[in-house]
Amino acid sequence: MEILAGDTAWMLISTALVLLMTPGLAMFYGGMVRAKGVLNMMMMSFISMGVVSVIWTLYGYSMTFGKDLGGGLVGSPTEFFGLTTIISEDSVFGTIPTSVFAAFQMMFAILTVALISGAIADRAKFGSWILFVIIWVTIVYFPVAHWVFDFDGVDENGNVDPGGWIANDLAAIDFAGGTAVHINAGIAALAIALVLGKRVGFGREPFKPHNLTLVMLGAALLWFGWFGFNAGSAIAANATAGVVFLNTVVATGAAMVAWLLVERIRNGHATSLGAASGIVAGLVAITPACSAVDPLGAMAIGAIASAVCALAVSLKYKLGYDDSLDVVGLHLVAGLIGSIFVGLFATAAAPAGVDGLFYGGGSDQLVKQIIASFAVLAYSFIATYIIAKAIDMTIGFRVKEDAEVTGIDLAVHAESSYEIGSQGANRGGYAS
Amino acid sequence: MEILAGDTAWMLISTALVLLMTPGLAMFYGGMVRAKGVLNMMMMSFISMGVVSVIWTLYGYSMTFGKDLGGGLVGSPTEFFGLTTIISEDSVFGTIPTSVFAAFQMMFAILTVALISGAIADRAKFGSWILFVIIWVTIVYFPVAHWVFDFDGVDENGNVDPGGWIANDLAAIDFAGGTAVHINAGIAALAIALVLGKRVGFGREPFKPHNLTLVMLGAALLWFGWFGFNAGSAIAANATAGVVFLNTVVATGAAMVAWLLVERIRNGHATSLGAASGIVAGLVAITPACSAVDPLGAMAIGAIASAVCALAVSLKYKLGYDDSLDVVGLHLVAGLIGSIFVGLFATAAAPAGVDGLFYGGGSDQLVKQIIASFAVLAYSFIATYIIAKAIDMTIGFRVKEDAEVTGIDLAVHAESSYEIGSQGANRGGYAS
Amino acid sequence: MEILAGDTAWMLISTALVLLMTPGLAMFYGGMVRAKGVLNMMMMSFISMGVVSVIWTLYGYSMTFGKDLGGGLVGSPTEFFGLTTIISEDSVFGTIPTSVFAAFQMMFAILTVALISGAIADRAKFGSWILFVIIWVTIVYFPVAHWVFDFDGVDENGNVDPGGWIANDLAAIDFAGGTAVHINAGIAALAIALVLGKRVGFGREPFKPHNLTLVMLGAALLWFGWFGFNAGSAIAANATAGVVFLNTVVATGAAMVAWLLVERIRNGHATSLGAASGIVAGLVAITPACSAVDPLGAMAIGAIASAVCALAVSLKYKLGYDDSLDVVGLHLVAGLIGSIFVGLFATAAAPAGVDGLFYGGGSDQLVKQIIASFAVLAYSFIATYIIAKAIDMTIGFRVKEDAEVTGIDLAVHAESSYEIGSQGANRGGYAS
Amino acid sequence: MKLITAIVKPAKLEEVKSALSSHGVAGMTVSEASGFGRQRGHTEVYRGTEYTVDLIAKVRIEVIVDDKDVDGVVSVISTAASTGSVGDGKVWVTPVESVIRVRTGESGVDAI
Amino acid sequence: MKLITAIVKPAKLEEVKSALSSHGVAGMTVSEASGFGRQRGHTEVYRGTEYTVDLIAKVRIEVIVDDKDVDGVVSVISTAASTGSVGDGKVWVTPVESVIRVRTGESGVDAI
Amino acid sequence: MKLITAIVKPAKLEEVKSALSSHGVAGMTVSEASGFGRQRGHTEVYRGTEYTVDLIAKVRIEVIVDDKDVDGVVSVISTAASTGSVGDGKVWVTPVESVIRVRTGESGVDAI
Ligand SMILES: Nc1ncnc2c1ncn2[C@@H]1O[C@H](COP(=O)(O)OP(=O)(O)O)[C@@H](O)[C@H]1O
Ligand SMILES: Nc1ncnc2c1ncn2[C@@H]1O[C@H](COP(=O)(O)OP(=O)(O)O)[C@@H](O)[C@H]1O
Ligand SMILES: Nc1ncnc2c1ncn2[C@@H]1O[C@H](COP(=O)(O)OP(=O)(O)O)[C@@H](O)[C@H]1O
Repeated sequence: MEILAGDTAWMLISTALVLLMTPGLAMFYGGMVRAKGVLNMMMMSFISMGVVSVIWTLYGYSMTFGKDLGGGLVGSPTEFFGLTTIISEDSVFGTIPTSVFAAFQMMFAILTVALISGAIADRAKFGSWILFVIIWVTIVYFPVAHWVFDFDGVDENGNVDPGGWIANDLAAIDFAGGTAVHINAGIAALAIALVLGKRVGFGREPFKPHNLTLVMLGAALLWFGWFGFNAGSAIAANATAGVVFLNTVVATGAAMVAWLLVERIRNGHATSLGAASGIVAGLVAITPACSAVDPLGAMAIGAIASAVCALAVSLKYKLGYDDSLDVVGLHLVAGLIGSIFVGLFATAAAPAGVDGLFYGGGSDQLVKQIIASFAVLAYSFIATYIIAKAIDMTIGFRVKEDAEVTGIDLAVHAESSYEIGSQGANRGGYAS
Repeated sequence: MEILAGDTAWMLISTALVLLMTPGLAMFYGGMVRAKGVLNMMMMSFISMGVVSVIWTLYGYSMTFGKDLGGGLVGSPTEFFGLTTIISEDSVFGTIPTSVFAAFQMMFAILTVALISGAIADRAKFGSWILFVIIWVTIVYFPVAHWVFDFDGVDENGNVDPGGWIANDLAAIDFAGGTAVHINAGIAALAIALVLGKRVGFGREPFKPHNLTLVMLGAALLWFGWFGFNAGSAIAANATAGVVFLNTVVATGAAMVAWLLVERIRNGHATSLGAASGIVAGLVAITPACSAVDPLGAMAIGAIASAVCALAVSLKYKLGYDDSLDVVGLHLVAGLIGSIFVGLFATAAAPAGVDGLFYGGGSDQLVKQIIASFAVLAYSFIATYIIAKAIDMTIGFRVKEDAEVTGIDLAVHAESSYEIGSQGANRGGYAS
Repeated sequence: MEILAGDTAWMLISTALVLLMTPGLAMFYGGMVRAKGVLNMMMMSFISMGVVSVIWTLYGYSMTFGKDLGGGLVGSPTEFFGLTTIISEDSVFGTIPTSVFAAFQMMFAILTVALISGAIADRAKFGSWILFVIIWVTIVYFPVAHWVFDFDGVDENGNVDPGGWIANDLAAIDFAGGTAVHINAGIAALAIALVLGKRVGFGREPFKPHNLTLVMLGAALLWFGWFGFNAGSAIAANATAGVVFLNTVVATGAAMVAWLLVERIRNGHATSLGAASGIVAGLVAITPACSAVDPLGAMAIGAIASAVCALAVSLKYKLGYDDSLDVVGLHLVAGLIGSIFVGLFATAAAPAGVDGLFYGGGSDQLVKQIIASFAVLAYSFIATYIIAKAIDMTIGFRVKEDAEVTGIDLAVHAESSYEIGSQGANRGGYAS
Repeated sequence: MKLITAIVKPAKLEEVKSALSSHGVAGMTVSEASGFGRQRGHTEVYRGTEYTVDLIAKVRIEVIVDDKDVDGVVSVISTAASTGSVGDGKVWVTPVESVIRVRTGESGVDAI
Repeated sequence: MKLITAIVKPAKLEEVKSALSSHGVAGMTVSEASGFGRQRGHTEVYRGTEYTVDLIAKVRIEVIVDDKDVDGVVSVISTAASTGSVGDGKVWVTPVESVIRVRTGESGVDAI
Repeated sequence: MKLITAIVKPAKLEEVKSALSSHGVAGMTVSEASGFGRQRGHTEVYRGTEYTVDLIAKVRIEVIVDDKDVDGVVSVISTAASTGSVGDGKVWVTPVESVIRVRTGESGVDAI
């Protein structure tokens, strides 16, 4: 096929939009922790842009989209090593340059591992986190992304170039990553939180967000970037992208309203953190479903997922794990709901062209969605737990307690976030 | 017509850009209030994304772009109910999927009502504001947008599908919403400010902006997003979009300079709040005119409007209404100037192809512009006043005085915005 | 040629992205100064959007892309005066409307001069800075941009329309502005820092960043916008843009990692300011090279340049000039490395189609790169020094010492940035 | 001389400041504080979890006065700061042995 | 009456507050401070340059008590604030001549 | 023992701190304050409206010293803090009845 400038334009900007999601996430997360840990929180996301972009270029794209090594489980890590072979003008993916496709998909890998960091606020060694990022994307993300995102293709000789098992053999629908991104990161967050244990003072001290304007800015950038994530997953500027875009807005709007309603009823107050959280819940839930439902279905999925998340975020106190910023309560819960509800709310009128249970399509698709969701969940939980535990038992994953109490920013990064008081910089620094 | 990927790509990203304007506005406004009210200020914008996206999907798009119910006054609210009929691949608007057009126009509705909130900082009940949003977009925005943005079309049978009276019968030029958005929101802001009355301490206490970096960030995001607003209103990536884009930059740059000059002369200091305000004034003023003038005309409109706004913002102290963040002084004043100046500065060399008074085109267009502006102004003022008054007299629109004094964030949202001090989170919170 | 909607869409959004870089820079710089100077720091960038957009429209575009006045040195300042002649539908540049090209290139002028301001934090008179901006873009930027960016064209009569000497006669490769933007701004920063002298307390007081979340937000917006800067310089949504985009990500990721490694080894801590700085170093270094290398080459350039910058930023303390925010250490150093390394790492497999020294292409291109780099460096240093000195000796460039000590925001802009303390706005303001 | 320290509601700072000015008090020092006492704190809600914040924002005002002015100034402050509702604050007086004005080196009553 | 001023580590504020409440102390005033003393400061790094920050965040707690309660309250505070490591802080006692509750005008011990 | 409280210009904090260190003072407590006095405030401008801000940022320094050191320390502070221009601040001395070091429980001069 030939390169189409219109599709390429959309995919270029979509890629930039998805890149922006990671700093957006850094702010969303960073605003929620205490001032003494905001820089570390942001750095856990930022470093993912650094490390994963390099790995992806070296072998990550290959493992995800390279020739399948068998069973739809993982691609060949060497096929596109260094991405030097995809930069020629003839290297085309669909109607866009392969270089653009490779960059677009890179952003998904960057974001997914960054999502996990919300579970371990204020207490992870930075070096251990970097090691975790490297191992996790290699062992967990690239294979799972291969399962879900690598559709069978045709090679130069006209033979089938087989892709991942979920996309092709199972044929579950996951348009933009409900399973590969959100269930994956959400359950990994649970595993890593279990390994690291609770923050000092968890359940006793308040840990209130130190900067809610930063949280809202982060949520806004996430929403903005998510259009690239979802509508960009059409890999073209076409009618599918249009419907996906519309569904993404509507689901998110409904989700924000739903979360605020739950809060108003339960606590008497609709909060700004609730609005930001509802936005993210809605975005997560519509991600797998956005090509398969109509705007009313999108509204329903967004609203239901968000309301459930609003209730689920308190579970950690009861169950006693410190998923600090509710990655489980948001990404796992909304990811599961979104992925599974495709089997209920899908309508053949939407681009994906499949009817779900509620639209007379029977439970076929529903079953596929459930299998895909739990396959990813199980693999990711086990593999993540092992990785995190191995790191913890060797180089250690957690900072010393007094570093945690003083503040991880100072202890790990030798920085303090704000110096805003009236005598500001005079609070005692010297150039040594 | 067929879908053109290039045009669709531009409209997809334009839609995302316009969505981003609402959080941008939230920050622009939020930074200007005191720290104890920033979350509420931002929430009044954010909630518009939640509520209006749902309403627009249900019946708003229909009321705006549905079959005219007669006289070019309003469209049928049921025609596109739920937007389920526009998601098929054949549903095309111009050269883009109808879903994209519907999403693009949705963002205008979201933003317009959010603009109004600047007039009532620190004192509105959140539930009443939500009710206001719902009623206002329904009774004021959708009809007015229909007047201005719904051009006559042709239906499946080749018959004329009549649109709104300002666009078609009057043929006033309002490229991207000087009347429907800015005059409309600006005068509504006056009406609602009159109903709610002044903040406790108005004219006596200083009410200085609590975070000017947030204001500047907001202004930057507004400018960035406004390219989608204005150049996206070409509904294509063509020469018109290009000229509109160029005019939008130039007018805004000139406006920033003009505002700062006024300040330098009057107060001896060019301020950052002035720069941010000048940016917004310029963007507002060029909005209706951006397709009708050349870059020198754009410069003139931007500079004049901004200088007038810089003088107009002080009026509220003399006239005694508390338009807290100068929605009247910015959006109404610059909206009027921009809309009316089309009649002066329009040049046939520009895409709209009309000559204004200064370019030898006589006063025809000028008269049309004035009629359109004042029609919107009058309708919006009266309707808004009635809506706001009705809410105030029934469920009440204003929080209790002590809630206002303590701070609306705490009273209404049970949150506080920042916890940045050196002992930060220790200032006395407990998990209960 | 005809206008292609796909290319136009990409260039419209690229232009918006590059506009956003200037506020991004304002935040990156603003967060690094003390709280009492953040507004002035941001205003030095913002005012560039105001002043340069006007000048560019009047005569800047003409001087840059107008008919060459001889020797490839500068274009005719009057040819496109006011940009009124390029708004017709037939005015096409390549495959996009000329209006879009003019707007895109305007953003480069705005950004370049804003970059310089980092060298003179906390101490420049605002009026003098504005004067500097006007003179500098006219005498330095427009000519240099003409040298580098104005490729020979063909006029209406089929005759050659000669452009700048570096682009055409020398044929050095500078895809997106390593010489014209970064070396230019970097060396100008040194010149202006020498003229203004050191801040009160330089080398003795700590001057620590007052808000690192703002710095990180700025870095993120810069990265996001830089995709428009680099990939937009393809002036089309094609394979070149794709490769450029991919190289831009990879170089930046590697650069972030490299900077953090240097810090970890030297200081024992990887910092968030280091991550933000590494991002910028990588972006600068890849800018000239992004079309000429493959992803592995991009990685190498990014990493090397960033590591060198991480070491270079301390030089100012040894050499004794106060380049406050390290414009020299980042933009000059990384700009030189990126520009010159094209001669080493270029590969004919990349879009530019040239082999560098390491790829068997000999030292030809290397020599060209060095000539181009030092030509720009020499001209810019001398011209900038003269301009800054002339301003300093006439109207004065520096604020009074007590204004600097109290804080330039208050002295020059009569504003204070934050009012966040628990009794916030009560710290003593009155409406007078 | 005496040091009068007053803990008052932030919203009353302006009034106290004006009242002191009118009363002829030439200077004062103000700082941020937060207080705990009979006044109940407030509840904040983050993701459904409620936090009780029991330290309430207050302002500390310090004024050095000559012995003979103590009673007058204390009553000016407490009048201006009063809203009649719980949490209005305290005023207390402590002895000061000497005062110096840094600029001039003056000491005693001249330094106030 | 006496004014007890305690400079303690921020992380100990909650404990001190609870301990005082249990001890029956009705009110206190808290403010931010930073301290310099035997405790070594920390080093921050910005673009490779190291800064020594020697003022360490502390909290100041002020409690007015009746003369007879001084010793009890001082010991409650110092027990609750202690971690045994350097920088735990100081508690000092100064005389107070009079106290007034703004809301009621009560004075003396009744005002506490 | 005595408590020396100094209100000085923020820009002078470093100098005062060094001077005290050189003088052998082992510790001090610093906090943010703002002051009102002979020094004129400044004007800020927001959207054309001018605000007079009359509380100017200051730093409060507190040092507990043994009786015999009072005069020395006061003069070290006032020398280091002086710029000779209005607003340089005040230093005052108040009596302290007892001091305790939290970490060790030491009291009196040993606790300083
Ligand atoms: N014993 C005390 N010591 C020091 N400060 C106190 C004491 N009691 C109260 N305060 C301060 O006075 C403020 C008001 O006290 P509170 O008991 O809430 O109300 P009221 O004085 O009206 O009875 C408190 O917030 C606190 O700052
Ligand atoms: N002489 C002093 N005057 C006032 N405050 C002091 C004095 N010495 C110490 N402090 C305060 O007490 C805190 C703890 O003192 P430091 O000497 O660091 O530890 P420790 O009391 O455990 O020996 C300091 O941070 C400071 O706030
Ligand atoms: N009577 C007072 N009580 C308490 N603090 C005072 C008093 N007078 C002045 N101050 C403090 O001293 C600072 C400097 O005083 P000011 O009168 O402005 O200058 P100067 O001491 O040089 O005459 C003030 O900002 C204030 O913080």
